[in-house]
Amino acid sequence: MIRLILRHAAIAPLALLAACLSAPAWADGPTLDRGDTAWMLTSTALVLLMTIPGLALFYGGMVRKMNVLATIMQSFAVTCLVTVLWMVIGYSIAFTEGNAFFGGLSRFFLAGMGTTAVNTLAPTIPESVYMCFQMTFAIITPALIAGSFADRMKFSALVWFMSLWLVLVYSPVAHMVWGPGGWLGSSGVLDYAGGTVVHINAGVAGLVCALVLGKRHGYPKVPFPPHNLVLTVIGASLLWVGWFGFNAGSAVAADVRAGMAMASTQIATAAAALAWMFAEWLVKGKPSLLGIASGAVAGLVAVTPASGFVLPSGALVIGIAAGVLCFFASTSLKNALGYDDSLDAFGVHAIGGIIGALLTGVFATMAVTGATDPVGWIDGHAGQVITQIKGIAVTIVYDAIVSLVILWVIDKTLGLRVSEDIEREGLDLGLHGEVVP
Amino acid sequence: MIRLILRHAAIAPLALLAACLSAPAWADGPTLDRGDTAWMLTSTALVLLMTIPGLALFYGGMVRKMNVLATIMQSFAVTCLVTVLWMVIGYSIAFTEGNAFFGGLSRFFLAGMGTTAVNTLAPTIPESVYMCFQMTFAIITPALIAGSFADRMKFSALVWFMSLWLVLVYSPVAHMVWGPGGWLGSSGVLDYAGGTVVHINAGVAGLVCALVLGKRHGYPKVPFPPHNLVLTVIGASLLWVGWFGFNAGSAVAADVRAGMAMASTQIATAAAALAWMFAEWLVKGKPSLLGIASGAVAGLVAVTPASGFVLPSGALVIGIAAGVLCFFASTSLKNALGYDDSLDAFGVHAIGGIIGALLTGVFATMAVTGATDPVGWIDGHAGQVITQIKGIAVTIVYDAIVSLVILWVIDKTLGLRVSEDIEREGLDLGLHGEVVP
Amino acid sequence: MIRLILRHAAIAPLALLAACLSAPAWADGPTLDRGDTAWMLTSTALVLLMTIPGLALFYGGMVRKMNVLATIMQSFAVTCLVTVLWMVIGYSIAFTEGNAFFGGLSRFFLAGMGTTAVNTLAPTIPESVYMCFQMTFAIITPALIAGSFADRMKFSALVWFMSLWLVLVYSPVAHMVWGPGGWLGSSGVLDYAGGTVVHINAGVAGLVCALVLGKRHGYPKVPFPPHNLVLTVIGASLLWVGWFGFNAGSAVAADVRAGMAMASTQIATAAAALAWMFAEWLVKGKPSLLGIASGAVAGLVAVTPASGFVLPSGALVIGIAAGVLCFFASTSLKNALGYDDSLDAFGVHAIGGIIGALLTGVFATMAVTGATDPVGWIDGHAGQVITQIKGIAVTIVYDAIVSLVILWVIDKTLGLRVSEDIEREGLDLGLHGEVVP
Amino acid sequence: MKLVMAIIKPFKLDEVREALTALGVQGLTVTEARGFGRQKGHTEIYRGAEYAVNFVPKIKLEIAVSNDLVERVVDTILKTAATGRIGDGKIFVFDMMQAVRIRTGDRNEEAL
Amino acid sequence: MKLVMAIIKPFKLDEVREALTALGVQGLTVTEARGFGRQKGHTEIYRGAEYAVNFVPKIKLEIAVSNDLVERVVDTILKTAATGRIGDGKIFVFDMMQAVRIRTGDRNEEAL
Amino acid sequence: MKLVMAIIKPFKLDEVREALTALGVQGLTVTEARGFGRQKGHTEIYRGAEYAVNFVPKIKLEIAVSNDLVERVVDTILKTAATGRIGDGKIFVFDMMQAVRIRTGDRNEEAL
Ligand SMILES: Nc1ncnc2c1ncn2[C@@H]1O[C@H](COP(=O)(O)OP(=O)(O)O)[C@@H](O)[C@H]1O
Ligand SMILES: Nc1ncnc2c1ncn2[C@@H]1O[C@H](COP(=O)(O)OP(=O)(O)O)[C@@H](O)[C@H]1O
Ligand SMILES: Nc1ncnc2c1ncn2[C@@H]1O[C@H](COP(=O)(O)OP(=O)(O)O)[C@@H](O)[C@H]1O
Repeated sequence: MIRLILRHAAIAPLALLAACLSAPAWADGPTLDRGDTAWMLTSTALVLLMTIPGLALFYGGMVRKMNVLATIMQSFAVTCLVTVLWMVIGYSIAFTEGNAFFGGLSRFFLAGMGTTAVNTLAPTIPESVYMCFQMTFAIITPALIAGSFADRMKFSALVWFMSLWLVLVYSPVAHMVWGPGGWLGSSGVLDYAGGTVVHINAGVAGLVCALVLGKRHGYPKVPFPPHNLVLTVIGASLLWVGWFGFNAGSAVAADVRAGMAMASTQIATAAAALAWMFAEWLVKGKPSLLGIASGAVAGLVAVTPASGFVLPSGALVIGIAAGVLCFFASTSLKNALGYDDSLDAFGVHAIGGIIGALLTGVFATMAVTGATDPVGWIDGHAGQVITQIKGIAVTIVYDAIVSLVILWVIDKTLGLRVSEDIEREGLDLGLHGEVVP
Repeated sequence: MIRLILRHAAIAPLALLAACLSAPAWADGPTLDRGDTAWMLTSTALVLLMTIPGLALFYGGMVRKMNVLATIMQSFAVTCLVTVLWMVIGYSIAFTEGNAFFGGLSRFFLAGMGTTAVNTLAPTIPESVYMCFQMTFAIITPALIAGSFADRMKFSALVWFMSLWLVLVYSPVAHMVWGPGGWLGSSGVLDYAGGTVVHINAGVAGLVCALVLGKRHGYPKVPFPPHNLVLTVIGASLLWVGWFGFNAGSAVAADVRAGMAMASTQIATAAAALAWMFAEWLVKGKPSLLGIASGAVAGLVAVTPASGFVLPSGALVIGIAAGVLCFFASTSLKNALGYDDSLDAFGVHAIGGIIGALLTGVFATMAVTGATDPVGWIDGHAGQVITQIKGIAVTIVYDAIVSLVILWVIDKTLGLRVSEDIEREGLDLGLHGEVVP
Repeated sequence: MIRLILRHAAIAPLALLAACLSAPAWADGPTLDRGDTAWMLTSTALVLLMTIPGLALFYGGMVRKMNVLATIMQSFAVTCLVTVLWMVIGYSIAFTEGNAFFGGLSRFFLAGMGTTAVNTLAPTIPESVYMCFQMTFAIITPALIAGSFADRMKFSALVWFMSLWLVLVYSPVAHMVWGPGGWLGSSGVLDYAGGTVVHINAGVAGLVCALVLGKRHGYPKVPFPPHNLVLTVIGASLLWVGWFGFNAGSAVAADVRAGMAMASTQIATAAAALAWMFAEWLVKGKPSLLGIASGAVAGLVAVTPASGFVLPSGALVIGIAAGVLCFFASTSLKNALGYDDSLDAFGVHAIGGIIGALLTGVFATMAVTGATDPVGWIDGHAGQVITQIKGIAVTIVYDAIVSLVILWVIDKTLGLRVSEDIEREGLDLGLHGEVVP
Repeated sequence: MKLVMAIIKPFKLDEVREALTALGVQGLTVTEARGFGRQKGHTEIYRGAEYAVNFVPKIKLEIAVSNDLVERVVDTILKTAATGRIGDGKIFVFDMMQAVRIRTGDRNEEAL
Repeated sequence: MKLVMAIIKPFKLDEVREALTALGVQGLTVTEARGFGRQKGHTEIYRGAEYAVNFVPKIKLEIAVSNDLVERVVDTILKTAATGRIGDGKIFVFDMMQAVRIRTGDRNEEAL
Repeated sequence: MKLVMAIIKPFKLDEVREALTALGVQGLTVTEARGFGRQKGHTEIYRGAEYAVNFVPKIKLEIAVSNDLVERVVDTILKTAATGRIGDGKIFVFDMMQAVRIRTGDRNEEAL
């Protein structure tokens, strides 16, 4: 979503002023706009579609058949858990006034979120819609982590880990970057739709999980081929389509900025998909469907922080960089370092997120934001790249430490991994008593 | 969709007034709002998505492989049949002026539904959009029934049953609850998006079908395990996402009420999914994917009548109640009574719908509707619960009797059930000449 | 999308005038409408959904299992290729000022498409949104062609063919019909959402491909049964849902015209699906799922050029005609003539498109367009049918010749077909090194 | 020892297995198969193209038994798998030279 | 009686079945199998990880025949299933002690 | 010649195949099977209905070998396929009368 700070500094006051002047006299109150509301209701549906069934299928197709239901269950259960936790406390921590690190408790159990409530971060839509929209971001982020420890985590451990992570990592980081008075946002870090908050955050937590849980039995000697790439491509496609809600929805309005974000998203995604595909074709001899789909996701990830800040040409460069670099991260780098990030939560989301966050510092421009001062390096403001590095570094360090602590506690109490028998016979049967015959 | 009566009594006059005052001078006519229209076009697409492919997959994944195409065919064919019948006569019966039970024939073959037509139930959008939106409700309702008689009904019998049921049951019930001058709506029954009209209606008809058609051969001795829960979860996920169009779309506007309906929907659904999952974990020892997905659908069903009337906290309670009670209805109750409601059309939709309709009477509140008089029990108006019971009872009785008559006539003429051979070899091949190898 | 010429001649000036008068003072500039923008952002997402995963699955389910990934890869790769080419040059050729056949280069690499850009063809939304919306049309059209040569084209040949075809055929034809000053549009050819530009264009190119590449080994003696009609129906359903963005989105506004287009689309689709189903039931003895789904697609195709021009009753007739005639084209006609149009790109898209384009000339009416002069034959203007024939003929001839040349060049250089071994062992493994086990 | 191979209709599997267990058979192995014989296949139609499927789904059972059990096993299958309609299947009996239980290395009758 | 087991390339199935029918064979049973032998498998690549698949899809035919037909059945398979390329498969012949038709209880030659 | 049929746990397939190759076995054929025996199946639960699955996934190997290799083949399988837990499977040995290589028409030992 939009960094309000910057928006304020530039186009927003005008918009607000205009909104006040035009003052359509709806019963909703003077500032709500039904076009914006229509788009944000739609965006919320689109972003939910990304997790269920999008991500569930993207991941589900990549595991072996005996684990497909358990993998899908992870996304589905996270969706439900986060919804309730977000209502209870997450939204309040992330998006209400508090200090530079945490919000307050004014929206505990959504208290006071009645028909007249509006969050100043989204002045033209009902707060209920903004809360739901943000909820879908809070849902997909922990769900992404699960790609790193596929095939081996206990379901009970997952329930605890995801719940704690949402409250202790996601919500505070969202507050720091996007929340009112958040530390990183105030420092000028640019993150349009979640390069740091969502992707680096999820990818780094994923790496920590992969390292703490250890490799799957037999990895890397035994191969773990995807059991059904049709599911994976359905998932990748729904991620792509839903991402319009993610990025263009982060304008929190049906305006020009949303349009630019949509165009950037589409272009970077296609460019990254082709870049990965051609890189693989060159290096491995064949262009693969898993490759082009993975490239598309890498592009979506990388353009996320940049989408409402860059021109289409900038998006093209970001896409190509993400496609090529994530290809190497998910193949050569992973093999060289030897960790078992099973479905490349780190290789795609953390690496793609870092590329995107850095290049946002390069390509963000007044031509899109409407700011009067230079924004990114391309405008002559090289310092923005440094600011971006700060945002990346803080997210990585905070996330890694807290994730490690949570995992450690669960490991010492419940235990993190399933038994070797369940790992061999399949999580579907072992954890959930179901199979796909 | 919204009960206009109540709306009139409360927030609507204001809105209408405001709409007139602000009078945007579009060529569309003075009262149309493009934000509302955008959201209702989108909602229509979302609700269609619920039936095809949503419900088709939700049901298709639960049957045995040899019946998957026939099951999907049911949803698809119902979509086509109802579309044409709705255009011919259904919409006119349900949503035009008539008496307390049936509408008139003024929109027979959609006569007069040109570019200037507006239905007073949806004053800010073109009537063509309202007709399409309502059509998607008319589509999913009969399609839901098919879950109860999976694996055994003749396709020709289904075509006749669904057509007659739409005209003789769905359209009149929709008129009674939502239509202009409809009996139940005027009596104060609250049904925001279709707890009675859609879910109780479909679920009860389903039970009647299950009883009249009888059990599948071998039931319950022979097990009928779902052949592919991946399909079922894709279906459940699309139902969930599409349900935003169903519930938030029932505001017929992109306004605060739509936002509150969306929030309630999301919260109740997640709560019900978790409630079913934990109940199953406790009782059966393992949390299952089919369980959490069934719980989500139960929650969606239960929050349907309540969505635009209750606060998030009310939605949370509704969700938990629906998850736990539908779990018992679809497992213990069904087994105890011994009917073969194959995919739990009754256990989830009728039971969930009843829970929702009752709790709407409890949790509906002025805080959401903007009414000046107390709405539900929580506002101090306990009588609303009685009114709700009346709505439930009338729907059940009317529906059960007419469904029974329709089934009886078809049974005596065409016959309802496929031959035992087709039942054993699979409906896909026997009825449609196709298989999934 | 709407033919602006006609729109200008009728309702548009009023709308523009009104828009100017009401002049909402958004910061976006005086003419942008957030309701329209919301709907067009949504429509863009819906139309993308049609290709990935919609068309990918529709086609993927119909081929044999060993080719499913390669078939899906075609849709996915075309999506990526066209996105980049559209950004580079396609949009500029199609939708900027130039001559009667080609646009100019003013939007080369989307130069100048900043935050204030508006295309006069879509005056109430940001140009970035219009460009993205049109991009999704440019994506699906070449992707449709691939149905005709399933199971046998080299991937490298496909990359070249699709890229050249987009630039040399699609973009100019789009300009001629829809572009500013385009020849066919100026001559009065009516094509609301792409009967000629998309469907006849894709279908005819498909036939040329099928003829040039030749039959699959063994065709028609060896049967090629679809490996998974579940995928095909998911695809057909997503095509249907997404088509609301295609047709109602072609109003480029959330207005009455969009509503009428949505209603026509829904009705024609259902009618065509039933018509195909009943025709098959009569002729072959069983109604099939592939049949009803194919009929739905035929109806969607046929109503495409007509959607914003006809009344619901006209749509009903168009649907029935398309269902019956495409059924015969894809079965009897294809068998009689002996070409191997594997997935009926010609039989459904070209034939359906031609039926739709002709009947648009018959049923287009002032009652929907708001024009003051008669529009179609039904209004008394029989000459419109002649004009429609001209549009069809020009598209067919231009498309066939240029497609033939492109294929000839690729055949002489790269070669078009895979080796017989790869054809037998499967394209998934042979071209992409992947399989669905 | 003998190996009894039976080709039966899929929906008879559970019944046959239960009857054999009652008889004292301790184990068996099952494979999905397709059969061609007197029983006709079916016709599928896809976009008007008719496609004759000559093979019918069958289940193949393989049961290693000691010599004295063979006849009773054959009779039991004969009784439980028969429906009297074409396509009920066949029973074939083969001589078996050796049997080994992998877990223990037990040989022959011990291994069954 | 003998049981002829043939392992062939999948795309040869229909041709072989037709040839055998022409010869008078009344029935046979087919199973999907995977073969390992001189014919190489293939390599799949997923996110850069190469994965050697050593097994090749094959079809296993089992045909119970009377003694006098055996040689002609073997020859027919040999002729129709051969492509001359590595991996064409094998034919194995076994002695069969008993055959029973489940539907009728017919024994031996009668049962085939 | 003999045909060795082994029923093993699926995850042991690669290990067994490698050991047999090391021994000089040139080919074998594999089929997916389901086994019933001392090893218990499992219970699945769908909407509260418990569903006992009595069959356990197994892999069936068929290896045609010359007489002198038989014992070593059996021993090798015995060693590599064993885990010591119930359900490790069985090895059955049959006499084989003829073997033919389809590609060349080679007979018997030549054909293996
Ligand atoms: N000669 C044979 N060899 C192997 N299997 C056979 C043979 N004949 C029949 N079968 C198997 O037995 C099944 C039933 O045979 P079929 O001729 O259809 O009916 P029936 O046994 O009732 O006469 C076939 O589908 C096939 O699997
Ligand atoms: N000794 C064997 N025992 C059982 N099956 C075998 C044996 N050798 C080969 N096969 C089967 O025959 C198939 C073809 O054998 P292969 O060695 O690849 O080619 P060819 O028979 O042409 O020399 C193998 O894939 C396998 O299924
Ligand atoms: N008599 C038999 N005939 C054929 N297959 C058998 C027989 N007994 C066991 N099997 C196969 O061997 C497998 C293992 O047998 P089981 O009794 O479970 O364990 P174990 O061999 O360790 O005692 C079974 O799943 C089945 O496939």
